[in-house]
Amino acid sequence: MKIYYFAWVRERTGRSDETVTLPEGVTTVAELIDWLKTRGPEFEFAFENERFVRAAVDQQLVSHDTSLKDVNEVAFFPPMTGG
Amino acid sequence: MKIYYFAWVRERTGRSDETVTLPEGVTTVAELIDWLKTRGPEFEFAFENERFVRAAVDQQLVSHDTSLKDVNEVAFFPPMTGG
Amino acid sequence: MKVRIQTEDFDANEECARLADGKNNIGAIVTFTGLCRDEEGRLSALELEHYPGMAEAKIQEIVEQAETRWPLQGVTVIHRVGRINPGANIVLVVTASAHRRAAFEAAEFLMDFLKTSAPFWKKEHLADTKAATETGWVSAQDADDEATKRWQLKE
Amino acid sequence: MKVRIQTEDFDANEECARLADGKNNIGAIVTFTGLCRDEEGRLSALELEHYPGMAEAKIQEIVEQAETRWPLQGVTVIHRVGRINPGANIVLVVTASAHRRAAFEAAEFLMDFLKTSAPFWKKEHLADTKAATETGWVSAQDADDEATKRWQLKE
Repeated sequence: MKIYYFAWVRERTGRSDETVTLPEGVTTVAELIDWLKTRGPEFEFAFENERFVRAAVDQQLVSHDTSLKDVNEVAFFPPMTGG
Repeated sequence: MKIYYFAWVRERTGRSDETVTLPEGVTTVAELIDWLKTRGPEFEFAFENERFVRAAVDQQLVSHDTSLKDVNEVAFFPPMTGG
Repeated sequence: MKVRIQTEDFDANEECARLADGKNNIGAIVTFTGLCRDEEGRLSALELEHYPGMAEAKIQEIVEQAETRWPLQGVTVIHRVGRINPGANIVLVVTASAHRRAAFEAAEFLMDFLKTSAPFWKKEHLADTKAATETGWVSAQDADDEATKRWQLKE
Repeated sequence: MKVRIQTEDFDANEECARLADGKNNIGAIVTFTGLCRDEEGRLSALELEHYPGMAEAKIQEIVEQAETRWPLQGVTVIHRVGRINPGANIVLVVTASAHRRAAFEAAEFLMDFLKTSAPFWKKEHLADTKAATETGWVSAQDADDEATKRWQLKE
């Protein structure tokens, strides 16, 4: 599965994208975040206030309890500030 | 006193402006309209539905009961349709 | 000159550039351009008449009201008069502010009041001259009066 | 192309002309231009980041909502990305309709939703680099969320 990071989430994790294989038991966005946080302090830092991190699943904004079944692409980013 | 006519009021009266000397007893816009209507069928036609004719006194939109005291300029026209 | 009445066409970009010139704190510019519709080919041209003197003063007064009500960094109003062909420009309003809401609201306010309070009149010249039995003067719209009322300040 | 994301600047007049081309029943064109404010010299530049793919799709979706809601004859949305200097353009929305109210409302609706629903992020680069201890990412504004809510359709 492809993961994208934008804005300060990208800066904190130190990467703009990566391809991961989900470990057994990771079936929702929230579980993905929990697992990512075990991968190092940069991920703990990026997700320290999870409620400030928005998630998109296959380019649709979703809540953190959304399932990752058949998902190709997940993205994490702060609230949007365009326009 | 100067009188201006615009849009269909101008077309009906057949003139865009004129200078008149107010006769004794003509002290308000309504009285001016009554007097103008005695001047010929073109004026009767222009003012046949007085409530559709707006009046401005010295370039301020006013009601027909407004006094003509010390007034230099009166204008008659239909409701505005600019913009 | 914030307010202009002219027979010539205008250039919205030029007016925006002029208005923004030397100001770096503008965050939002709204332009409104009113055009002559051809009404599916029914219309041959519009003729715009105005009351010289009063028209300029009245628009100036509306602009000052908008400037009192919203924190604007610039306002331009241009109203054309004379013969205007279908598809051509009639009126331009430009508003600039630090924030978008003020720019949007001020532009709408200006247009609503221009429609109902500034001494301009539109006459239609029809393409089919045989159909032109009416005098051709455009009637004032109740919808425009309603639009104006919504800006009344609450006590 | 109604929706574009690009690093280059845009020309509002050109976009209006393109949108109006061949249509003679447009009575009102509203443009909104969002610019980079210099915040009294505090800002050296803005950097605009976006989520390629999702950004285009999301704007397209907002445009389709506007077209469903108002009788529009044309819509254009251009959002710039990359480094943007104070005074420079960030975003352009153009709406065209037979009547002014639809053009105004649709433009405001598009801007409100662009601000809160399209995946773009702004980072500030400060003129005084010593003051730049903050990360520089612009925070989302509650006022923008409020602005978005007013478009909710009543049941």
